[in-house]
Amino acid sequence: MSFTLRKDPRGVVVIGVDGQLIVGNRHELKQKVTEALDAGERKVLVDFTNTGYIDSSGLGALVSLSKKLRDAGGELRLAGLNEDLRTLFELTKLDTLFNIGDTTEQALASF
Amino acid sequence: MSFTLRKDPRGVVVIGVDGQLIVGNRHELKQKVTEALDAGERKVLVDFTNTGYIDSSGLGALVSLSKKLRDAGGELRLAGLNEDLRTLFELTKLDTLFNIGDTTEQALASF
Amino acid sequence: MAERGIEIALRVPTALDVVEEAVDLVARHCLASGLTPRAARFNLRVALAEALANAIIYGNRLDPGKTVDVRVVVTPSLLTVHVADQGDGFDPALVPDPTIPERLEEEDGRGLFLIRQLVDEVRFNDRGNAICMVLRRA
Amino acid sequence: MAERGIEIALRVPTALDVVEEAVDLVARHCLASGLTPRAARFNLRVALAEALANAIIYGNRLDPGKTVDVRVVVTPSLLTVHVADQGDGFDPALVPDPTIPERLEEEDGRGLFLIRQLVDEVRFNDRGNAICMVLRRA
Ligand SMILES: Nc1ncnc2c1ncn2[C@@H]1O[C@H](COP(=O)(O)OP(=O)(O)O)[C@@H](O)[C@H]1O
Ligand SMILES: Nc1ncnc2c1ncn2[C@@H]1O[C@H](COP(=O)(O)OP(=O)(O)O)[C@@H](O)[C@H]1O
Repeated sequence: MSFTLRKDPRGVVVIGVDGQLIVGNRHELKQKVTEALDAGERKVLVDFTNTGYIDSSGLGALVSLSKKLRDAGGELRLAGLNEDLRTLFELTKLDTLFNIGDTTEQALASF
Repeated sequence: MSFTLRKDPRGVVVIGVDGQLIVGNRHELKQKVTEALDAGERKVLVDFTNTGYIDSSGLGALVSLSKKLRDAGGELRLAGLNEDLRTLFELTKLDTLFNIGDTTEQALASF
Repeated sequence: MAERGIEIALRVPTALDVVEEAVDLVARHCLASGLTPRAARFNLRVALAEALANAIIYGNRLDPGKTVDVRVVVTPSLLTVHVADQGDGFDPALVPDPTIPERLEEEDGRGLFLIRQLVDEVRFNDRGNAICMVLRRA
Repeated sequence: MAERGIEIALRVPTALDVVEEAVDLVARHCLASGLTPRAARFNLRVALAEALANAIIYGNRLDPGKTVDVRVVVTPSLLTVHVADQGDGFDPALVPDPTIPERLEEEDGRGLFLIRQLVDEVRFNDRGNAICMVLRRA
Protein backbone atom coordinates (compact mmCIF):
# COMPACT_ATOMS: atom_id res chain seq x y z
CA MET A 1 0.00 0.00 0.00
CA SER A 2 2.57 2.55 -1.01
CA PHE A 3 3.36 4.78 -3.93
CA THR A 4 6.63 5.10 -5.82
CA LEU A 5 7.45 8.30 -7.68
CA ARG A 6 9.92 8.91 -10.48
CA LYS A 7 10.41 11.58 -13.08
CA ASP A 8 10.70 10.23 -16.61
CA PRO A 9 13.23 12.05 -18.86
CA ARG A 10 10.30 12.83 -21.21
CA GLY A 11 8.87 15.15 -18.57
CA VAL A 12 6.27 12.87 -17.06
CA VAL A 13 5.88 12.13 -13.37
CA VAL A 14 5.26 8.40 -13.04
CA ILE A 15 3.53 7.25 -9.86
CA GLY A 16 3.47 3.49 -9.25
CA VAL A 17 0.72 2.04 -7.07
CA ASP A 18 2.11 -0.88 -5.08
CA GLY A 19 -0.67 -3.16 -3.86
CA GLN A 20 -3.91 -1.27 -3.60
CA LEU A 21 -5.58 2.06 -4.21
CA ILE A 22 -8.40 2.18 -1.71
CA VAL A 23 -10.31 4.34 0.71
CA GLY A 24 -7.49 3.89 3.24
CA ASN A 25 -4.67 5.34 1.10
CA ARG A 26 -6.27 7.45 -1.60
CA HIS A 27 -5.43 10.63 0.28
CA GLU A 28 -1.75 9.76 0.08
CA LEU A 29 -1.98 9.54 -3.71
CA LYS A 30 -3.91 12.80 -3.87
CA GLN A 31 -1.21 14.46 -1.84
CA LYS A 32 1.59 13.10 -4.04
CA VAL A 33 -0.08 14.39 -7.21
CA THR A 34 -0.95 17.74 -5.66
CA GLU A 35 2.66 18.19 -4.60
CA ALA A 36 3.83 17.44 -8.15
CA LEU A 37 1.32 19.96 -9.47
CA ASP A 38 2.54 22.58 -7.01
CA ALA A 39 6.09 21.86 -8.15
CA GLY A 40 5.06 22.75 -11.69
CA GLU A 41 4.50 19.29 -13.12
CA ARG A 42 1.66 18.90 -15.62
CA LYS A 43 1.98 15.38 -16.97
CA VAL A 44 1.28 12.57 -14.55
CA LEU A 45 1.08 8.85 -15.32
CA VAL A 46 -0.30 6.47 -12.72
CA ASP A 47 1.20 3.01 -13.21
CA PHE A 48 -0.94 0.08 -12.03
CA THR A 49 1.45 -2.69 -13.08
CA ASN A 50 1.93 -3.74 -9.45
CA THR A 51 -1.60 -3.06 -8.29
CA GLY A 52 -3.88 -5.81 -7.08
CA TYR A 53 -6.96 -3.82 -6.33
CA ILE A 54 -8.68 -0.45 -6.76
CA ASP A 55 -11.93 0.25 -4.92
CA SER A 56 -14.58 2.81 -5.77
CA SER A 57 -12.85 5.39 -3.58
CA GLY A 58 -9.66 4.82 -5.53
CA LEU A 59 -11.52 5.32 -8.80
CA GLY A 60 -12.99 8.51 -7.37
CA ALA A 61 -9.58 9.81 -6.36
CA LEU A 62 -8.33 9.31 -9.92
CA VAL A 63 -11.36 11.15 -11.31
CA SER A 64 -10.80 14.16 -9.09
CA LEU A 65 -7.05 14.24 -9.72
CA SER A 66 -7.66 14.06 -13.45
CA LYS A 67 -9.99 17.05 -13.24
CA LYS A 68 -7.50 18.96 -11.13
CA LEU A 69 -4.70 18.41 -13.63
CA ARG A 70 -6.93 19.25 -16.58
CA ASP A 71 -7.97 22.51 -14.89
CA ALA A 72 -4.27 23.36 -14.62
CA GLY A 73 -3.68 22.59 -18.29
CA GLY A 74 -2.14 19.19 -17.62
CA GLU A 75 -3.22 15.58 -17.93
CA LEU A 76 -3.42 12.43 -15.82
CA ARG A 77 -3.00 9.17 -17.70
CA LEU A 78 -3.18 5.56 -16.58
CA ALA A 79 -1.28 2.43 -17.59
CA GLY A 80 -0.63 -1.18 -16.65
CA LEU A 81 -4.19 -2.15 -15.70
CA ASN A 82 -4.81 -5.88 -15.56
CA GLU A 83 -8.04 -7.38 -16.88
CA ASP A 84 -9.89 -7.08 -13.56
CA LEU A 85 -8.90 -3.46 -13.00
CA ARG A 86 -9.76 -2.54 -16.58
CA THR A 87 -13.20 -4.07 -16.05
CA LEU A 88 -13.77 -1.68 -13.14
CA PHE A 89 -13.12 1.30 -15.43
CA GLU A 90 -15.39 -0.15 -18.11
CA LEU A 91 -18.27 -0.89 -15.73
CA THR A 92 -18.18 2.65 -14.35
CA LYS A 93 -17.64 4.14 -17.86
CA LEU A 94 -14.48 5.80 -16.59
CA ASP A 95 -12.64 4.26 -19.55
CA THR A 96 -14.25 7.10 -21.55
CA LEU A 97 -12.74 9.71 -19.23
CA PHE A 98 -9.13 8.54 -19.10
CA ASN A 99 -6.38 7.98 -21.58
CA ILE A 100 -5.40 4.40 -20.64
CA GLY A 101 -2.19 2.91 -22.01
CA ASP A 102 -1.50 -0.80 -22.11
CA THR A 103 2.01 -0.41 -20.76
CA THR A 104 3.85 2.39 -19.01
CA GLU A 105 6.28 2.57 -21.92
CA GLN A 106 3.50 2.99 -24.46
CA ALA A 107 1.78 5.62 -22.35
CA LEU A 108 5.04 7.55 -21.92
CA ALA A 109 5.90 7.41 -25.62
CA SER A 110 2.56 8.93 -26.60
CA PHE A 111 2.23 11.48 -23.78
CA MET B 1 -6.13 -39.09 -0.59
CA SER B 2 -4.93 -42.17 -2.41
CA PHE B 3 -2.34 -44.86 -1.99
CA THR B 4 0.27 -46.02 -4.45
CA LEU B 5 1.68 -49.55 -4.24
CA ARG B 6 4.89 -50.96 -5.64
CA LYS B 7 6.99 -54.01 -4.98
CA ASP B 8 10.65 -53.24 -4.39
CA PRO B 9 13.14 -55.77 -5.84
CA ARG B 10 14.41 -56.32 -2.30
CA GLY B 11 11.10 -57.97 -1.40
CA VAL B 12 9.39 -55.05 0.29
CA VAL B 13 5.92 -53.77 -0.54
CA VAL B 14 6.12 -49.96 -0.57
CA ILE B 15 2.87 -48.10 -0.02
CA GLY B 16 2.95 -44.37 -0.65
CA VAL B 17 0.42 -42.16 1.09
CA ASP B 18 -0.58 -39.30 -1.21
CA GLY B 19 -2.05 -36.40 0.74
CA GLN B 20 -3.54 -37.61 3.97
CA LEU B 21 -4.00 -40.64 6.18
CA ILE B 22 -7.15 -39.91 8.13
CA VAL B 23 -10.37 -41.35 9.48
CA GLY B 24 -11.90 -41.09 6.01
CA ASN B 25 -9.38 -43.27 4.18
CA ARG B 26 -7.62 -45.41 6.78
CA HIS B 27 -9.77 -48.40 5.85
CA GLU B 28 -8.41 -48.24 2.33
CA LEU B 29 -4.87 -48.50 3.65
CA LYS B 30 -5.82 -51.35 5.95
CA GLN B 31 -7.34 -53.19 3.01
CA LYS B 32 -4.25 -52.68 0.84
CA VAL B 33 -1.93 -54.04 3.54
CA THR B 34 -4.24 -56.94 4.36
CA GLU B 35 -4.34 -57.90 0.68
CA ALA B 36 -0.54 -57.87 0.54
CA LEU B 37 -0.44 -60.03 3.66
CA ASP B 38 -2.90 -62.49 2.12
CA ALA B 39 -0.73 -62.60 -0.99
CA GLY B 40 2.18 -63.74 1.16
CA GLU B 41 4.01 -60.45 1.65
CA ARG B 42 5.67 -59.92 5.05
CA LYS B 43 7.66 -56.71 4.65
CA VAL B 44 5.70 -53.50 4.22
CA LEU B 45 7.06 -49.96 4.13
CA VAL B 46 4.67 -47.04 4.34
CA ASP B 47 6.16 -44.01 2.59
CA PHE B 48 5.01 -40.61 3.86
CA THR B 49 7.15 -38.49 1.55
CA ASN B 50 4.04 -37.06 -0.13
CA THR B 51 1.85 -36.93 2.96
CA GLY B 52 0.60 -33.66 4.38
CA TYR B 53 -1.31 -34.94 7.33
CA ILE B 54 -1.99 -37.98 9.54
CA ASP B 55 -4.75 -37.83 12.13
CA SER B 56 -5.13 -39.95 15.26
CA SER B 57 -7.20 -42.48 13.31
CA GLY B 58 -4.41 -42.78 10.81
CA LEU B 59 -1.90 -43.34 13.61
CA GLY B 60 -4.23 -46.00 15.01
CA ALA B 61 -4.49 -47.76 11.65
CA LEU B 62 -0.69 -47.95 11.46
CA VAL B 63 -0.54 -49.39 15.00
CA SER B 64 -3.05 -52.11 14.20
CA LEU B 65 -1.44 -52.96 10.86
CA SER B 66 1.95 -53.18 12.54
CA LYS B 67 0.58 -55.64 15.08
CA LYS B 68 -1.09 -57.67 12.35
CA LEU B 69 2.13 -57.98 10.38
CA ARG B 70 4.17 -58.81 13.47
CA ASP B 71 1.68 -61.55 14.39
CA ALA B 72 2.28 -63.02 10.92
CA GLY B 73 6.05 -62.88 11.36
CA GLY B 74 6.45 -59.74 9.25
CA GLU B 75 7.11 -56.06 9.87
CA LEU B 76 5.65 -52.70 9.03
CA ARG B 77 8.12 -49.86 8.75
CA LEU B 78 7.69 -46.15 8.09
CA ALA B 79 9.73 -43.58 6.17
CA GLY B 80 9.68 -40.05 4.80
CA LEU B 81 7.99 -38.35 7.74
CA ASN B 82 8.37 -34.58 7.78
CA GLU B 83 9.00 -32.72 11.02
CA ASP B 84 5.30 -32.21 11.82
CA LEU B 85 4.39 -35.85 11.21
CA ARG B 86 7.35 -37.06 13.22
CA THR B 87 6.20 -34.88 16.10
CA LEU B 88 2.86 -36.72 16.09
CA PHE B 89 4.67 -40.04 16.57
CA GLU B 90 6.83 -38.58 19.31
CA LEU B 91 3.95 -37.01 21.22
CA THR B 92 2.01 -40.29 21.20
CA LYS B 93 5.19 -42.31 21.94
CA LEU B 94 4.56 -44.33 18.80
CA ASP B 95 8.13 -43.56 17.75
CA THR B 96 9.08 -46.29 20.23
CA LEU B 97 6.82 -48.80 18.47
CA PHE B 98 7.90 -48.31 14.87
CA ASN B 99 11.10 -48.59 12.93
CA ILE B 100 11.13 -45.17 11.24
CA GLY B 101 13.57 -44.49 8.41
CA ASP B 102 14.52 -41.01 7.30
CA THR B 103 14.14 -41.85 3.63
CA THR B 104 12.49 -44.69 1.76
CA GLU B 105 15.87 -45.70 0.35
CA GLN B 106 17.42 -45.93 3.78
CA ALA B 107 14.48 -47.89 5.14
CA LEU B 108 14.61 -50.31 2.19
CA ALA B 109 18.35 -50.83 2.46
CA SER B 110 18.10 -51.84 6.11
CA PHE B 111 14.86 -53.85 5.91
CA MET C 1 -18.13 -29.96 -3.45
CA ALA C 2 -20.52 -30.82 -0.66
CA GLU C 3 -24.09 -29.89 -1.54
CA ARG C 4 -24.56 -28.76 1.99
CA GLY C 5 -21.56 -26.59 2.66
CA ILE C 6 -20.03 -24.92 5.64
CA GLU C 7 -21.86 -21.75 6.64
CA ILE C 8 -19.57 -19.00 7.88
CA ALA C 9 -20.24 -15.87 9.88
CA LEU C 10 -17.77 -13.08 10.62
CA ARG C 11 -18.05 -10.36 13.20
CA VAL C 12 -15.90 -7.59 11.78
CA PRO C 13 -14.71 -4.65 13.90
CA THR C 14 -15.52 -1.18 12.60
CA ALA C 15 -12.06 -0.58 11.15
CA LEU C 16 -11.11 -0.17 7.50
CA ASP C 17 -7.84 -2.03 7.96
CA VAL C 18 -9.57 -5.38 8.52
CA VAL C 19 -11.62 -5.20 5.32
CA GLU C 20 -8.94 -6.95 3.29
CA GLU C 21 -8.60 -9.85 5.72
CA ALA C 22 -12.36 -10.31 5.88
CA VAL C 23 -12.64 -10.25 2.09
CA ASP C 24 -9.77 -12.75 1.79
CA LEU C 25 -11.41 -15.14 4.19
CA VAL C 26 -14.80 -15.02 2.49
CA ALA C 27 -13.33 -15.21 -1.02
CA ARG C 28 -11.36 -18.34 -0.17
CA HIS C 29 -14.40 -19.93 1.39
CA CYS C 30 -16.54 -19.11 -1.66
CA LEU C 31 -13.90 -20.53 -3.99
CA ALA C 32 -13.83 -23.73 -1.95
CA SER C 33 -17.64 -23.75 -2.08
CA GLY C 34 -17.79 -23.80 -5.85
CA LEU C 35 -17.77 -20.19 -6.96
CA THR C 36 -15.78 -19.78 -10.19
CA PRO C 37 -12.21 -18.53 -9.67
CA ARG C 38 -12.89 -15.31 -11.59
CA ALA C 39 -16.06 -14.58 -9.60
CA ALA C 40 -14.32 -15.36 -6.30
CA ARG C 41 -11.26 -13.30 -7.19
CA PHE C 42 -13.05 -10.38 -8.78
CA ASN C 43 -16.86 -10.09 -8.54
CA LEU C 44 -17.18 -11.24 -4.94
CA ARG C 45 -14.06 -9.45 -3.70
CA VAL C 46 -14.99 -6.09 -5.16
CA ALA C 47 -18.65 -6.31 -4.11
CA LEU C 48 -17.84 -7.41 -0.56
CA ALA C 49 -15.09 -4.81 -0.11
CA GLU C 50 -17.51 -2.06 -1.20
CA ALA C 51 -20.29 -3.35 1.05
CA LEU C 52 -17.93 -3.57 4.03
CA ALA C 53 -16.51 -0.10 3.45
CA ASN C 54 -20.04 1.34 3.30
CA ALA C 55 -21.08 -0.56 6.44
CA ILE C 56 -18.02 0.73 8.32
CA ILE C 57 -18.08 4.32 7.06
CA TYR C 58 -21.76 5.20 6.49
CA GLY C 59 -23.46 2.50 8.58
CA ASN C 60 -21.38 2.37 11.74
CA ARG C 61 -19.86 5.85 11.12
CA LEU C 62 -16.46 4.47 12.20
CA ASP C 63 -17.76 3.92 15.75
CA PRO C 64 -15.37 1.31 17.23
CA GLY C 65 -18.11 0.21 19.63
CA LYS C 66 -20.07 -1.22 16.71
CA THR C 67 -19.42 -4.25 14.53
CA VAL C 68 -20.38 -5.49 11.08
CA ASP C 69 -21.83 -8.97 10.68
CA VAL C 70 -21.04 -10.95 7.56
CA ARG C 71 -22.73 -14.25 6.82
CA VAL C 72 -22.17 -16.54 3.85
CA VAL C 73 -24.77 -19.17 2.99
CA VAL C 74 -24.07 -21.79 0.34
CA THR C 75 -26.87 -23.71 -1.36
CA PRO C 76 -26.48 -26.09 -4.31
CA SER C 77 -27.02 -23.30 -6.83
CA LEU C 78 -26.32 -20.04 -5.00
CA LEU C 79 -23.93 -18.23 -2.73
CA THR C 80 -25.47 -15.54 -0.57
CA VAL C 81 -23.38 -12.98 1.30
CA HIS C 82 -25.12 -10.87 3.95
CA VAL C 83 -23.48 -7.73 5.34
CA ALA C 84 -25.27 -6.01 8.22
CA ASP C 85 -24.14 -2.90 10.06
CA GLN C 86 -25.49 -1.29 13.23
CA GLY C 87 -26.37 2.04 11.63
CA ASP C 88 -29.66 3.72 10.76
CA GLY C 89 -29.77 2.38 7.23
CA PHE C 90 -30.52 4.31 4.03
CA ASP C 91 -32.75 4.19 1.01
CA PRO C 92 -30.77 2.62 -1.85
CA ALA C 93 -33.40 3.76 -4.35
CA LEU C 94 -32.23 7.34 -3.79
CA VAL C 95 -28.64 6.62 -4.85
CA PRO C 96 -28.20 8.00 -8.39
CA ASP C 97 -26.55 6.26 -11.37
CA PRO C 98 -22.89 7.37 -11.35
CA THR C 99 -22.39 6.65 -15.06
CA ILE C 100 -24.68 9.32 -16.51
CA PRO C 101 -22.63 12.10 -18.16
CA GLU C 102 -23.50 14.73 -15.50
CA ARG C 103 -22.21 12.49 -12.74
CA LEU C 104 -19.24 10.86 -14.45
CA GLU C 105 -16.77 13.31 -12.92
CA GLU C 106 -18.13 13.06 -9.37
CA GLU C 107 -15.58 11.77 -6.91
CA ASP C 108 -17.90 9.45 -4.98
CA GLY C 109 -20.95 7.29 -5.48
CA ARG C 110 -19.69 4.26 -7.43
CA GLY C 111 -19.73 1.63 -4.66
CA LEU C 112 -23.30 0.46 -4.80
CA PHE C 113 -23.31 0.68 -8.57
CA LEU C 114 -20.30 -1.65 -8.79
CA ILE C 115 -21.94 -4.09 -6.39
CA ARG C 116 -25.05 -4.22 -8.58
CA GLN C 117 -22.95 -4.76 -11.70
CA LEU C 118 -20.86 -7.55 -10.20
CA VAL C 119 -23.32 -9.80 -8.40
CA ASP C 120 -26.40 -11.56 -9.73
CA GLU C 121 -28.86 -10.08 -7.26
CA VAL C 122 -28.84 -7.40 -4.57
CA ARG C 123 -31.42 -7.06 -1.81
CA PHE C 124 -31.67 -4.81 1.24
CA ASN C 125 -33.63 -5.17 4.44
CA ASP C 126 -36.38 -2.60 5.07
CA ARG C 127 -34.28 -0.48 7.37
CA GLY C 128 -31.48 -0.40 4.83
CA ASN C 129 -28.67 -1.42 7.17
CA ALA C 130 -28.25 -4.92 5.74
CA ILE C 131 -27.36 -5.82 2.17
CA CYS C 132 -27.65 -9.29 0.71
CA MET C 133 -25.63 -10.17 -2.37
CA VAL C 134 -26.40 -13.30 -4.35
CA LEU C 135 -23.95 -15.01 -6.70
CA ARG C 136 -24.64 -18.05 -8.82
CA ARG C 137 -22.26 -20.96 -8.28
CA ALA C 138 -20.20 -22.46 -11.07
CA MET D 1 -2.37 -7.11 13.39
CA ALA D 2 -5.47 -5.44 14.76
CA GLU D 3 -5.78 -5.83 18.52
CA ARG D 4 -9.44 -6.35 18.06
CA GLY D 5 -9.67 -8.94 15.33
CA ILE D 6 -12.37 -10.44 13.20
CA GLU D 7 -14.38 -13.05 15.06
CA ILE D 8 -15.42 -15.97 12.89
CA ALA D 9 -18.06 -18.62 13.35
CA LEU D 10 -18.59 -21.68 11.17
CA ARG D 11 -21.62 -23.94 11.02
CA VAL D 12 -20.19 -27.21 9.80
CA PRO D 13 -22.41 -30.01 8.44
CA THR D 14 -22.02 -33.43 10.06
CA ALA D 15 -19.81 -34.84 7.32
CA LEU D 16 -16.18 -35.90 7.58
CA ASP D 17 -15.37 -34.62 4.09
CA VAL D 18 -15.78 -30.98 5.11
CA VAL D 19 -13.35 -31.21 8.03
CA GLU D 20 -10.38 -30.26 5.86
CA GLU D 21 -12.06 -27.18 4.42
CA ALA D 22 -13.15 -26.02 7.87
CA VAL D 23 -9.65 -26.54 9.27
CA ASP D 24 -8.12 -24.68 6.31
CA LEU D 25 -10.39 -21.73 6.83
CA VAL D 26 -9.75 -21.46 10.55
CA ALA D 27 -5.99 -22.00 10.18
CA ARG D 28 -5.69 -19.20 7.64
CA HIS D 29 -7.71 -16.89 9.83
CA CYS D 30 -5.57 -17.70 12.87
CA LEU D 31 -2.38 -17.13 10.89
CA ALA D 32 -3.72 -13.76 9.77
CA SER D 33 -4.63 -13.04 13.40
CA GLY D 34 -1.09 -13.47 14.67
CA LEU D 35 -0.71 -17.14 15.49
CA THR D 36 2.81 -18.33 14.63
CA PRO D 37 3.07 -20.14 11.27
CA ARG D 38 4.12 -23.41 12.91
CA ALA D 39 1.24 -23.27 15.43
CA ALA D 40 -1.27 -22.39 12.68
CA ARG D 41 0.03 -25.07 10.34
CA PHE D 42 0.52 -27.79 12.90
CA ASN D 43 -0.80 -27.35 16.47
CA LEU D 44 -4.07 -25.70 15.54
CA ARG D 45 -4.71 -27.84 12.46
CA VAL D 46 -4.20 -31.14 14.25
CA ALA D 47 -6.16 -30.11 17.35
CA LEU D 48 -9.09 -28.71 15.38
CA ALA D 49 -9.23 -31.69 13.00
CA GLU D 50 -9.38 -34.05 15.99
CA ALA D 51 -12.03 -31.99 17.76
CA LEU D 52 -14.15 -31.82 14.60
CA ALA D 53 -13.85 -35.55 13.91
CA ASN D 54 -14.93 -36.29 17.49
CA ALA D 55 -17.85 -33.86 17.26
CA ILE D 56 -19.01 -35.40 13.99
CA ILE D 57 -18.50 -39.07 14.90
CA TYR D 58 -19.12 -39.32 18.66
CA GLY D 59 -21.06 -36.11 19.28
CA ASN D 60 -23.47 -35.93 16.34
CA ARG D 61 -23.09 -39.66 15.56
CA LEU D 62 -22.93 -38.82 11.84
CA ASP D 63 -26.53 -37.56 11.92
CA PRO D 64 -26.82 -35.26 8.86
CA GLY D 65 -29.64 -33.38 10.59
CA LYS D 66 -27.15 -32.01 13.11
CA THR D 67 -24.36 -29.47 12.75
CA VAL D 68 -21.14 -28.56 14.53
CA ASP D 69 -20.53 -24.96 15.55
CA VAL D 70 -17.00 -23.59 15.47
CA ARG D 71 -16.16 -20.16 16.83
CA VAL D 72 -12.79 -18.43 16.90
CA VAL D 73 -12.21 -15.51 19.24
CA VAL D 74 -9.03 -13.45 19.03
CA THR D 75 -7.85 -11.29 21.92
CA PRO D 76 -4.51 -9.44 22.12
CA SER D 77 -2.79 -12.40 23.76
CA LEU D 78 -4.92 -15.46 22.98
CA LEU D 79 -6.75 -17.35 20.28
CA THR D 80 -9.70 -19.39 21.47
CA VAL D 81 -11.35 -22.02 19.29
CA HIS D 82 -14.71 -23.39 20.41
CA VAL D 83 -16.16 -26.57 18.88
CA ALA D 84 -19.68 -27.53 19.93
CA ASP D 85 -21.68 -30.53 18.73
CA GLN D 86 -25.34 -31.42 19.27
CA GLY D 87 -24.67 -34.70 21.04
CA ASP D 88 -25.06 -35.85 24.63
CA GLY D 89 -21.52 -35.01 25.63
CA PHE D 90 -19.05 -37.18 27.54
CA ASP D 91 -16.79 -37.05 30.55
CA PRO D 92 -13.27 -36.26 29.32
CA ALA D 93 -11.82 -37.23 32.71
CA LEU D 94 -12.69 -40.86 31.92
CA VAL D 95 -10.56 -40.95 28.76
CA PRO D 96 -7.35 -42.86 29.60
CA ASP D 97 -3.76 -41.86 28.69
CA PRO D 98 -2.96 -43.62 25.39
CA THR D 99 0.80 -43.50 25.94
CA ILE D 100 1.06 -45.88 28.90
CA PRO D 101 2.67 -49.19 27.84
CA GLU D 102 -0.54 -51.23 28.20
CA ARG D 103 -2.41 -48.91 25.85
CA LEU D 104 0.32 -48.10 23.34
CA GLU D 105 -0.89 -50.72 20.88
CA GLU D 106 -4.56 -49.75 21.07
CA GLU D 107 -5.97 -48.62 17.75
CA ASP D 108 -8.01 -45.69 19.06
CA GLY D 109 -7.98 -43.10 21.80
CA ARG D 110 -5.24 -40.66 20.77
CA GLY D 111 -7.39 -37.72 19.63
CA LEU D 112 -8.02 -35.92 22.88
CA PHE D 113 -4.48 -36.65 24.04
CA LEU D 114 -3.05 -34.96 20.95
CA ILE D 115 -5.32 -31.95 21.45
CA ARG D 116 -4.07 -31.56 25.03
CA GLN D 117 -0.46 -31.84 23.90
CA LEU D 118 -0.81 -29.31 21.09
CA VAL D 119 -2.77 -26.42 22.57
CA ASP D 120 -2.02 -24.33 25.64
CA GLU D 121 -5.29 -24.97 27.42
CA VAL D 122 -8.33 -27.24 26.97
CA ARG D 123 -11.70 -26.71 28.60
CA PHE D 124 -15.07 -28.46 28.22
CA ASN D 125 -18.56 -27.32 29.08
CA ASP D 126 -20.37 -29.25 31.83
CA ARG D 127 -22.37 -31.38 29.43
CA GLY D 128 -19.21 -32.32 27.58
CA ASN D 129 -20.45 -31.52 24.07
CA ALA D 130 -18.35 -28.38 23.64
CA ILE D 131 -14.58 -28.15 23.75
CA CYS D 132 -12.65 -24.91 23.99
CA MET D 133 -9.01 -24.85 22.90
CA VAL D 134 -6.79 -21.91 23.79
CA LEU D 135 -3.58 -21.02 21.95
CA ARG D 136 -1.21 -18.21 22.82
CA ARG D 137 -0.54 -15.75 20.02
CA ALA D 138 2.94 -15.06 18.70
N1 LIG E 1 -24.51 0.73 4.93
C1 LIG E 1 -24.91 2.00 4.68
N2 LIG E 1 -25.50 2.74 5.64
C2 LIG E 1 -25.91 4.01 5.39
N3 LIG E 1 -25.77 4.63 4.20
C3 LIG E 1 -25.20 3.94 3.19
C4 LIG E 1 -24.74 2.62 3.37
N4 LIG E 1 -24.23 2.20 2.19
C5 LIG E 1 -24.34 3.22 1.34
N5 LIG E 1 -24.94 4.29 1.92
C6 LIG E 1 -25.27 5.59 1.30
O1 LIG E 1 -25.28 5.44 -0.10
C7 LIG E 1 -24.41 6.37 -0.72
C8 LIG E 1 -23.78 5.76 -1.96
O2 LIG E 1 -22.88 4.75 -1.61
P1 LIG E 1 -21.87 4.19 -2.66
O3 LIG E 1 -22.57 3.95 -3.94
O4 LIG E 1 -21.18 3.02 -2.07
O5 LIG E 1 -20.85 5.36 -2.94
P2 LIG E 1 -19.82 6.10 -1.99
O6 LIG E 1 -19.45 5.13 -0.91
O7 LIG E 1 -18.69 6.44 -2.87
O8 LIG E 1 -20.54 7.29 -1.47
C9 LIG E 1 -23.41 6.75 0.35
O9 LIG E 1 -22.88 8.02 0.13
C10 LIG E 1 -24.26 6.68 1.60
O10 LIG E 1 -24.95 7.85 1.78
N1 LIG F 1 -17.61 -34.69 21.12
C1 LIG F 1 -17.69 -35.87 21.76
N2 LIG F 1 -18.90 -36.36 22.12
C2 LIG F 1 -19.01 -37.54 22.75
N3 LIG F 1 -17.96 -38.33 23.07
C3 LIG F 1 -16.72 -37.91 22.73
C4 LIG F 1 -16.52 -36.66 22.07
N4 LIG F 1 -15.19 -36.52 21.88
C5 LIG F 1 -14.60 -37.62 22.39
N5 LIG F 1 -15.51 -38.46 22.91
C6 LIG F 1 -15.24 -39.74 23.60
O1 LIG F 1 -13.90 -39.76 24.01
C7 LIG F 1 -13.24 -40.91 23.50
C8 LIG F 1 -11.80 -40.62 23.20
O2 LIG F 1 -11.70 -39.75 22.11
P1 LIG F 1 -10.32 -39.55 21.40
O3 LIG F 1 -9.28 -39.35 22.41
O4 LIG F 1 -10.49 -38.45 20.40
O5 LIG F 1 -9.98 -40.90 20.68
P2 LIG F 1 -10.75 -41.68 19.50
O6 LIG F 1 -11.49 -40.67 18.72
O7 LIG F 1 -9.67 -42.33 18.76
O8 LIG F 1 -11.65 -42.66 20.20
C9 LIG F 1 -14.04 -41.33 22.29
O9 LIG F 1 -13.93 -42.70 22.03
C10 LIG F 1 -15.44 -40.94 22.70
O10 LIG F 1 -16.03 -41.95 23.47
